[in-house]
Parts: sequence; C-alpha cells; structure tokens
Amino acid sequence: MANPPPSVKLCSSAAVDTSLILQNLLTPPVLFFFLGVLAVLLGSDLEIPAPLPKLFSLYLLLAIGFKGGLELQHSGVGGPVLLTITAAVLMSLLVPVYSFALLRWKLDGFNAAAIAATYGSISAVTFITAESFLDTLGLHHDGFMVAALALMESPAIIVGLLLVKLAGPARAEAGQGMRWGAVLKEALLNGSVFLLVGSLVVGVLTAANNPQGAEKMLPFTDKLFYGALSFFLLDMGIVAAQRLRDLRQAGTFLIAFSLGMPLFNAVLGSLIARGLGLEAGNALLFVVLCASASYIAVPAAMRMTVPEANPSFYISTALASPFPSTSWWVYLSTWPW
Amino acid sequence: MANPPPSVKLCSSAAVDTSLILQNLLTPPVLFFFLGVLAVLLGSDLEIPAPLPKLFSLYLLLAIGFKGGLELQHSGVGGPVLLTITAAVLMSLLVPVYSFALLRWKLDGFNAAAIAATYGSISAVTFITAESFLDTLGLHHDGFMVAALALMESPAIIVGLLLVKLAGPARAEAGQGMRWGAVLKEALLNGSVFLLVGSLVVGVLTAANNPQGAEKMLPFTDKLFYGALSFFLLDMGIVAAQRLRDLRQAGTFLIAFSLGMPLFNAVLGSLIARGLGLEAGNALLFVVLCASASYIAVPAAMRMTVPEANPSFYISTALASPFPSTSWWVYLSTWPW
Amino acid sequence: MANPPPSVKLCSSAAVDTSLILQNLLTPPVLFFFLGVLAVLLGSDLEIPAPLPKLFSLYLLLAIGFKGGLELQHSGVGGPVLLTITAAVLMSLLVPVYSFALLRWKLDGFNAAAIAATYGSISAVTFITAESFLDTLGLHHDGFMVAALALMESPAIIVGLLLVKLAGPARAEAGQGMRWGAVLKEALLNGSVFLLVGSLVVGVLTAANNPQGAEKMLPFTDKLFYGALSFFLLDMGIVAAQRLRDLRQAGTFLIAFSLGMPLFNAVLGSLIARGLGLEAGNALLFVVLCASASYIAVPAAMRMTVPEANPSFYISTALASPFPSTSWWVYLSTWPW
Amino acid sequence: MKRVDLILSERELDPVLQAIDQAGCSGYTVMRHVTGRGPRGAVSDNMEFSGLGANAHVIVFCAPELLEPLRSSLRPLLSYYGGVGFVSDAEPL
Amino acid sequence: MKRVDLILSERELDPVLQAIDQAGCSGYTVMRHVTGRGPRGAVSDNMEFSGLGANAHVIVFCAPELLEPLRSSLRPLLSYYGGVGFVSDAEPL
Amino acid sequence: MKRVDLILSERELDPVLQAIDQAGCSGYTVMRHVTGRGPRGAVSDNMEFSGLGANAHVIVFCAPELLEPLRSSLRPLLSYYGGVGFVSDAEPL
Ligand SMILES: Nc1ncnc2c1ncn2[C@@H]1O[C@H](COP(=O)(O)O)[C@@H](O)[C@H]1O
Ligand SMILES: Nc1ncnc2c1ncn2[C@@H]1O[C@H](COP(=O)(O)O)[C@@H](O)[C@H]1O
Ligand SMILES: Nc1ncnc2c1ncn2[C@@H]1O[C@H](COP(=O)(O)O)[C@@H](O)[C@H]1O
Ligand code: NA
Ligand code: NA
Ligand code: NA
Repeated sequence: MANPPPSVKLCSSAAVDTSLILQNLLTPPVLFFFLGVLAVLLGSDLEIPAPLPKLFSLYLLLAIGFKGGLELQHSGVGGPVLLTITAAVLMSLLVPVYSFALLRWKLDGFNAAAIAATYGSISAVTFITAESFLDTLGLHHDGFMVAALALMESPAIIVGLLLVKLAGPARAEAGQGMRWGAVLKEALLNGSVFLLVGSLVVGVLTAANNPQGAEKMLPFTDKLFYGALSFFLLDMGIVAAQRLRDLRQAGTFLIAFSLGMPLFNAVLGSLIARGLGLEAGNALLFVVLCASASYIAVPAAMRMTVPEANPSFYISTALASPFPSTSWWVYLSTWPW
Repeated sequence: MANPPPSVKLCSSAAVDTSLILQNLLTPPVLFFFLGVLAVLLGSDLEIPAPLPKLFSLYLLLAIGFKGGLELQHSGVGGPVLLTITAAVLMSLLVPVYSFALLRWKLDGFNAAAIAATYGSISAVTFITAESFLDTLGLHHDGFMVAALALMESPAIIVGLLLVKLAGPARAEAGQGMRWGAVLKEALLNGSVFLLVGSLVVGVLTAANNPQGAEKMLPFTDKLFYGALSFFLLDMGIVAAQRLRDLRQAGTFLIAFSLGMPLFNAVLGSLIARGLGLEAGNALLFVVLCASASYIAVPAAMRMTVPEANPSFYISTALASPFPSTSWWVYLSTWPW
Repeated sequence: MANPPPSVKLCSSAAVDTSLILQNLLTPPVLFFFLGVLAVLLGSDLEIPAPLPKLFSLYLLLAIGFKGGLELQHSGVGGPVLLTITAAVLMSLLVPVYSFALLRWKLDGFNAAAIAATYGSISAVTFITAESFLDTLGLHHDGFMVAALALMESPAIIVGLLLVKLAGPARAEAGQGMRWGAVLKEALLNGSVFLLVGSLVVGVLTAANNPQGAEKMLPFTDKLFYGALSFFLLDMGIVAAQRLRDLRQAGTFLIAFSLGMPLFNAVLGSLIARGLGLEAGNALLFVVLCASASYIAVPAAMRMTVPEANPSFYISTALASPFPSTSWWVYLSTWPW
Repeated sequence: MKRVDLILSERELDPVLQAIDQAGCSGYTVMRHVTGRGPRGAVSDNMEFSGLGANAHVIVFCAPELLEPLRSSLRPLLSYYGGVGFVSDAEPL
Repeated sequence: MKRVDLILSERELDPVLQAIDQAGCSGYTVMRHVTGRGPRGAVSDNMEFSGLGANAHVIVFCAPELLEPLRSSLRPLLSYYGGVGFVSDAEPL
Repeated sequence: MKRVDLILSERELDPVLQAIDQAGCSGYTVMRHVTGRGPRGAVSDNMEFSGLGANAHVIVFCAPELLEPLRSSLRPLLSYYGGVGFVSDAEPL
C-alpha cells in the first residue's frame, strides 16, 4: 500500500497556520457532534431514541474491525506491527496503575479503580474520528492500529478489577462467589470487544480467501462509514452534553483529572510513538489510543463488576477525555514528522 | 451549476400526454407509499415498528439540510434567493390567518388555530419527494429552496399560537404561566426544525472549509437518499391510511377543507412563483411549500402548546394535504414554463 | 442479460477441490453468521436489540423483491419461467403433506401440521445468501426465481391449516368462528409475504415505466445489500444459537427430522431442477427453495392460527434447516452442470 | 375502582382490546415488546423480526362492575392462546 | 407504602417528573413508547417519528403522606393535558 | 395471590430471573428499556449503545408462600446492585 505524502497544507513548516487547522477541524463528523451539544445546551427536544444509537455503534465496530482486518491481512504481522501492539497493550496496563494512584488521593478504591480502568482502555469513536481526519489530510496509517485498539480493552478491565481486589476496601458479601468468572467474561466477551475482535478476524479471513466478498462489503463498511459516523457523533454530542452536568457535580478534582490525565497520556504516547519510530499517521493514532478513555465497553464491564462505584463519575470523565487529548493531537499534527 | 433543459418528454407542447405524466408518477417512492396504503386497506399486518421510522425521518432531515447547505454555499445569497425566501416566510404567516378565518366558521378557536398552523408550515416529505421527482425529470432546482423550507416551520407555529391567544376562547388556568417560553422553544428548537436548520449550517460550513469532507458524506446523504425515501414513504403510506379513518370521522367540512385549501394555496403559490420569475423547478417547489401542511414539526408543537385541540383533526388534515396539491403540481409541471 | 460462464474455479472437473469449496464458503455473510453463533456459545453479551433486526429483515425483503421485479420485467414470463414457478408452488403444496405424514408418527396433529407448513415454505434469508454466493462464483441466475420464492409462502400456510382441519384432533371452542378469514389473511397478507410480493410488483412497474427511478434505487437496494445481509446474519447466528437448546430439548426424533427432511427435499429438488432443464444457478436456487424451511412468515402465521402447537418446535427445526440443505447444495455446486 | 393487568402475546392484542372496548371500559394502556416466561414456555423478542412478536402488557382501570363482562370475554381468549390476567384494587389519584 | 401509576403523554413527562421530585419522593420509574386509549381518544406510536410521542407510564413507590402533595401538583397537569393517575397499596419486598 | 414488582438494572436481570425460577414461581414478565431515578441516582437509556443498559421492570404473580424464598434470594441482589422490590395483592381474573 503506497504511503501518500503528508498533505502540504498541514506539515509544511514551523509557520503553523492555525486558521488552517481550524478549517481542517470543520469536518462533518465534528460539526455534527457540536450540533448535538448545542441542541442540549439550547434545550431543543432533538433526540435519537434507543436503540437507534446502538445500531450505529454496532455498525461502526463491525466496519472498523472488518476494514482493519482486511488491511492487517495485507500488511502482515511484521516486526513493527507486533512491537506497536505490545506497546499499546503495555500502556493499557500501565495507565490504570498510575491513574489509580492519583485518584486514590481523593476517591475511594471502587471509584478510583473504575475510572482508572476507563483511562487504560480507549475510545473507539475518537479513534475512528481521528482515522477519518487523517484520511482527509491524506496522512497514511495502518490497519494494524485497529488490532491495537481491539487489544487494549480487555487488559484495562482486568487491571481495574485487580486494583479493586488488591488495593480497594473490603467488599460486601453478596456477589463474592461469582466474581472472577464474571470479570474475565466481561473483559474478554463484552459485546463491543467481541464484535470488534470478531469483525477483525472475519476481515482477515475474507481478505485471505475471498477478495471478491471483501470487495462487495465495501459499499456498506467503507462508503457509508463517514456519514454513519457523523450521524452517531450527533448522538454522542447530545449524550456528552447531557452528562456534562454529572461532571460538574463530580467536583473540581475530577474535572482537573479528566482534563489533565488525557493530556499527560497524550504526551507520553507521543514520546513512545517517536521511540517506536512510527510514521506520522500511526503515531497520531497511537496518541489517541493512549490518551482517550473508554465509554463503551469498560463502563458496561465496571457497572457489572464494581457496582460500588458511581457510574456517573467514570462515564462523565471518559466522555470528557477526547477534548484535551484532541488538542494535543491537533498540535502534534502540525509537526514536521 | 448548469441548468439542464427541462425534459422534452414533459414540457414539449400543449398536447400534454397524460399517460406520460402517469408514467412519470410511477416512481419507487410513490409506489411504495401506495404499497403502504394498500397494506392497511387490505388488513395486512405489515408494520414498521417505532423507532425505525424515526431513524428515517432523522436521516431525511439531516440529508436534505446538508445537501441544501452545500448548494446554498455554492449559489450564495443573491437577490432572487432572499426574495424567494422572504416570500415563502410571508406565505407561512399569511396562510394560517385566512385558514383560521375559514375554519372558525365550523370549529372552535383551539382546533382552528392548530389546523391553520399546520397549513402555514410545510411537509418536508412532500418537498423531498417533489425534489427527487424533479431530478428524474431533469428539471433544475436550487439549494436555497431548502432554506425556504427550513424557515417556514417556526413562523407558522408562532402565528398559530398568536391566533389562540388573540382570537381563541379564554383558556383554563393550568399551564398559563409557562406558555410563551414554551411556545418560542417549540417554534425555534423543535427537534425536527433544529436538525434541519443545523444540518443546513453544517452543510454551508463544510462546503466552505472542507470540500473533501463534503465529498465523503455523499454516499450517505446522496446515494442512499432515494432508497431511504422510498422506505420511509412505505411507512408514511401505512400511517396515512391508518389516519384516514380519523379524517372521515372529522366530517365533511374538514374533508372539504383538506382538499380545497391546499389546492387554493397551490394556485396562489404558482402565481407568486410566476411573479417572482422563478424558473420551472424552483417554482414547482415553491408551490409545494405553499400548498403542503406539516405533519412533523407543527403537530408536535401544537400537541404541547394547544392541548385543547384534537390531534386527530390537525394530523389527519395535514396528512391529506399532499394529494390535492400534488394534482395541481403535476398539472403545472406540464406547462411550457 | 448475458450468461457469464460458470467460474472455472468451481465447476472445472470431477477433481473437486474441497479446500476450494471451503474457501468459497468463507464469505463475510457466512462468517458473520458463525460469529453470532460463537457469541452465544461463549456467553458473550453481544446483542442486536429489537427492533433493529426487523429493520434489516424489512430491508432485505424489500430489496430482494424490488431487484427480482426489475429482472422479471426484463426476462419476461416465458415458458420456462411459468413452468419453474409452477413446480415451486407444487413443491410447497406437496412437501407439507409428506412431512406431516412422517411427523404424525411421533407428534400430535397440531405440532405436525405447523412444522410441515414451515418446510413447505422457504427461508428467504437462505435464498438470499445462496444468491450472493452465486454472484461470487459468477454463476448466472434469474430474477424469476424470486417470484417463485414469493409464491411459496402462502400455499404452505394454507396446506398447514388444512392439515389441522382434516387430520388434526378436534379443537377447543374459543376461536372457531373467526378461523378461515384469519387463515387466508395470514396466508396472503402476512406482513413479510405482502412486502416481498409488493416490492416485486413495484420493481416490475418501475422497470417498465421508470428506468431512471430504478437506477436511483440501486445504491440502496443493490450496493448495500451484501453488507446488510452480513449484519442481519450476525443476528441470525445469535438467534439460531439461542434456539439450539430448544431443538435439543425437542428430542432426537425432531433433530433427525430437521437434518433429514431438508436433505431429502434438496435431493428431490435437484432432480426436478434437472427435469425442468434449469441452468446451474437457477437449479441451485430451486434446491434451496425446496429444502429450506420458513422462519419468518410461516411461524408468525402458525402462532396465530395453530396456537395449540409449540412454537419452539417449529421455529427451532426451521432454523436448523439451512445446514443439511446447504451441504447438499455445496455438493451440487461442484457438478459439471 | 379496579386495576386489571393482562399479559399475552402481541399477536392476540387486537381481539383483547376489542373485548375491553365492548365491556365498556373507558380506556386501556398497552406496553409492547414485553418478554417473559409462563406455563407455555419462554417468550423472547429475538424473533421479533419475523412478525412473531413478543408479549404485550395491558392495564385497564375500570369500575368493579365491569369485571364480570371483561372476565367472560377475556378468559376464553387467555386460556386458548395463553397469557395471564390479574385484578387488584386502585383508587384515582 | 403506596404505589402511584401515572399514564400520560411523553410530551408532558418533564413537568410530571419535576412534580414528583418536588413532592419529595425517593424515586420513580418511567416506561415510554406506551400506547392506549382514553376519554380523549386513542394514542398510537405510529407518528413517533414526528416528535409527537406516545404515552409514558410512570410508577412511584412512596410514603402515604406524600400522596397529598403529589395529588395537588399532578391533578391540574393531568386534567389539562390528559392522562390518568391511580393509587394502590404496596409493601417493600 | 401476590404481585411482586422489581425494578433493577438490565445488567443484573439474569441472576434475578434465575432466583425467580428457583423460588418456584410459575412465570414472570419483563419490560426492558425502562428509565428512572432512585437513591443511587438517575438511570437513562442514552448510553444504551454502550451495553450499559437501562433498567428492567419485572412482574411476578405468585402464591403468598413463595414470597419468603423470593425475598431471601432477591434482597441481597437488590441491596448490592441497587433496585427496588414491592409486593401487593392481586387476584386471578
Ligand atoms: N406467574 C406469572 N407472573 C408474571 N407473568 C406471567 C406469569 N405467568 C405467565 N406470565 C406472562 O404471560 C405470558 C404468557 O404466559 P403463558 O402463555 O401462560 O405461558 C408469559 O410469557 C409471561 O410474560
Ligand atoms: N381507564 C383507563 N385504563 C388504563 N389506561 C387509561 C385509562 N384511561 C386512559 N388511560 C391511558 O391514559 C392515556 C391518556 O388518556 P386521556 O388523555 O385521558 O385520553 C390513554 O392514552 C391511555 O393510555
Ligand atoms: N421510589 C421509587 N419508585 C419507583 N421506582 C423507583 C423508586 N426508587 C427506585 N426506583 C427505580 O429503581 C431503579 C434503581 O434504583 P436505585 O439503584 O435504588 O437507585 C431506579 O432507577 C428507578 O427506576
Ligand atoms: Na487510553
Ligand atoms: Na404550507
Ligand atoms: Na421448502
């Protein structure tokens, strides 16, 4: 797969043209996200009723997995691939640990562990938006980054639960017995994780055995993707704005955490990416993986396995995570990689 | 944007070939609408369960707004554009007034005002169907007509509420206090109005700053449109047929009104269109804007702000409005413009 | 319509390469089906909540009907067309009769009749999957096969009800009066049957009068089809796996029946296809029509008209039917037709 | 006043609502897409796409004297097609 | 304890839930997409796409002394916009 | 007969239904996609796409003697995961 030259518009020189960056940000997915935010702030009754958002989230997971699988099959699992994936998984194990240490300063062990786990994992939606942003910029990126995405959810969940076990308060009796089975099930067989990984495998198998079938999937998984993402982000904007209040109620410590931690993880991620020698597009995606927090698979797993934690804390901080990480990402994207 | 010559098939001469018109009407969207009607009349249990129709109505509003925005950005807001939009808004203020005067003859003030408001507004679905019909005919029409569409809902709602206040009976005490805030909110921030206007703005911004992003939306907003419209009209056919009974129960006066008023508005609209010097495609869309009645945004607003009115009256008359206006429209479309 | 030569890969010679067949089976629709099965077997909470699957089933029926209608209009209703359709309808009348006779050996009349009716009818989803499989192989098949599909549901339902009346036990009093009207309504106006037949007629009318409209439907009904089918089969995999337990509880007789009867019908169907002189693609579709059992229209009709029968019996056997019939079909597809 | 709760297959909703109307009740409320388990087995909504439907939950608030006509028209339906019906007390708010 | 069942249009759900909060109830449960028939006619969900909405069913378990404040704030809403409210007895499990 | 109403998170539905089965009840009815507010905060369905789920409302009609086993298996679940359970009287129609 040819590696197109990074768009001149973007990476030309140190004289970064901020208005150019802003223009690049005025893409339909981002604009529809803010349209959703605006709807809530102005008090519109615009609503995308359940289970319609689920349709789009299932679609996005299936499509991103399938496309990643096709590309993974073509690129193979060479040295840099395994190295990058390993680094990503290590980050998903490491991030929760130091996040937990920091959060314990103000929060009890249950809430600290649940929030820490979401930050170890990733936001598939932010990843996807970044990918389509890279496409607009003409910056090449690889299919194996989706494999990294897929492999970061489960470890983060397991570390989160380990933190509860090891460093959390003693728990009530009720569910003690069924704990570890449920944990592993949530970590590995959570619907979202399963669909993403499964579609990746389907993509690999299809690319290997049935190129014609892969071709016939493209109008659904590829052509439609950008529009469906825009539609889903309209809903995400609505949800994020509705949950903003939760974040405000959570107090200044959590607000500061949800702004500072992604930024820290983004900076760390960009250093690692540099160390790994990743090219611009993959490096930027790696930053997103490190910096963003999960509001799909992990909250569902935490709700089940750490019911003592307050869902509005870990959901609202995770929903806030894209903003600081994006700002760093946009800053980075102006680097002469 | 080039202005393709109107299809010879259609506008050739005075010797109008009615069978040709009929053939042009046998388009998939229209046929699926009647398939839906037939399902109800024959007693089939064919059903498109909620919230699936909402998915399609949200999609259609988003797509029509976005595409209109792209075109509006290209065409600019020159003299004829503003003039046409102003005329459309004036019609949305005027139509409810004389409709109300007529309706008061037989109905109380609440019902009269609610029905009057739906006729001041427009049916986005009829507009969309007319647009895709024009496309089949090869008749050019402009993106700014969508702006007119978007701006006709709110004034009609406000006039409807003013009529209740000024000319309606004294109201019960209950909700008196919160009235005006709620009215303006319903008029300007109603979910359907908001999505349509918001998508228009997103379209304008995208076309101005991010032509590549606009391009990537097209498979979703453009290619899929015709099929999604057909699917939605299947549901509209089912709903319209189910509500037919309501109209029958409403009595001969309302039936006559729902047949005569759109026809009158259509004739008036075609005169204004001629006065404004609109070209064929735009003129036909203007007729649809004047003649059709709203069964999306306005009924929802009326249900909330004039609960004294009977929803089955204003919904069923609005659902009936496309038929007489369409006949006039089809008649007009054979003119040598 | 040109008749492309059957893919060399497949039909080359007697030296059938099984690994090649397997490769051909690794298509996205089939793989997503098994991904759904796997989700249930492993205990994942992956779920496609109602009414999203309904969206896809409505879409598939509409699209298959519409596309079949377009092709039927082009191919016309010549001699082989009528003959094939007649043979298909006869099979839908005959299959329930001998199935019933066999089933009565172990089951009461109600359950025997309900299961028999599902086997007389067809599985639209299996048919569609077979069609897209043929497309991948480059084997030509005709639009009139969809007409056969559409016409096989109603007769099977009617025969099923006749069997209850004639050969079943005496019934309780309750619903006796409304019976026959309800039966015919279910047989002819069942939502799925109605949408399939209606879309076929819309397709024929559109192809005849409005080729441009037909063109504009294709991105929706054609391009999207393969992906939408894959998505729906993911859900079918989940459902089939969930119902597997029902089949196991139904006992060895029913399991044997649900494996043996489709195989028998497949063999019979392939003989008839040969007798009719059908070309390879049509013959294989004919085998699917004969061998598969309905889990959409017929179970809904049976639930209503034979409430005495146990739905888990006729649903689970019908869901199992694709497997044996597919194996025969795959075997056949290696023949030098 | 009495409160009647009926749970039955969506497919039989029409005759049940007709029976409620004919008994002279002033209204009813219907919740669809309901699942459950009863003597005749489990009912899920995973085959909803097929038109098979799931259960519906119907609530009727009515005067006590309407119970008898309701009972006599609904009982045969419930016992033939399956489903349950229960009565409790309720007062207007 | 008391159980209050409210059935009303989804469009008026917000003021009703506010009234329940203000009366001091510890919680409530809401089921949306409910259909029905009442003195003001039938309510279906076939126009749901328009934002018109269907009905909502609200359940409140509360102490008997909260009934009076609930009643006084909800009755005007129900009588102006339509909808019904009923009270029955319930004990915690 | 008794009527038991349980409202709890969809995520814990499976163990609750198992407990109902094990207590020997002849059936149950489940309404999903229910929202609400309780002592532990508000539950909406706007994150349903994430698998987080909303609440479920479970109704069980059962003989009075089954209340005790139900109570002893359900109470720990409700107090650990959240949710409410109430009992009232009901007679078969
Ligand atoms: N004891 C019960 N409590 C609550 N719901 C029940 C009960 N028994 C049956 N049901 C409901 O009624 C439906 C039909 O029951 P049946 O046809 O009698 O098996 C079931 O699917 C349940 O939703
Ligand atoms: N007697 C009743 N029993 C059960 N539900 C009712 C009854 N009356 C009204 N309802 C419900 O309340 C809604 C609004 O009623 P209304 O606005 O009074 O016509 C109806 O659509 C029904 O869902
Ligand atoms: N007093 C109440 N009345 C009705 N429903 C309640 C009440 N309290 C709690 N609930 C429901 O139970 C769910 C879980 O409550 P909890 O976990 O205790 O906050 C809430 O989301 C409500 O749907
Ligand atoms: Na992360
Ligand atoms: Na108008
Ligand atoms: Na068959």
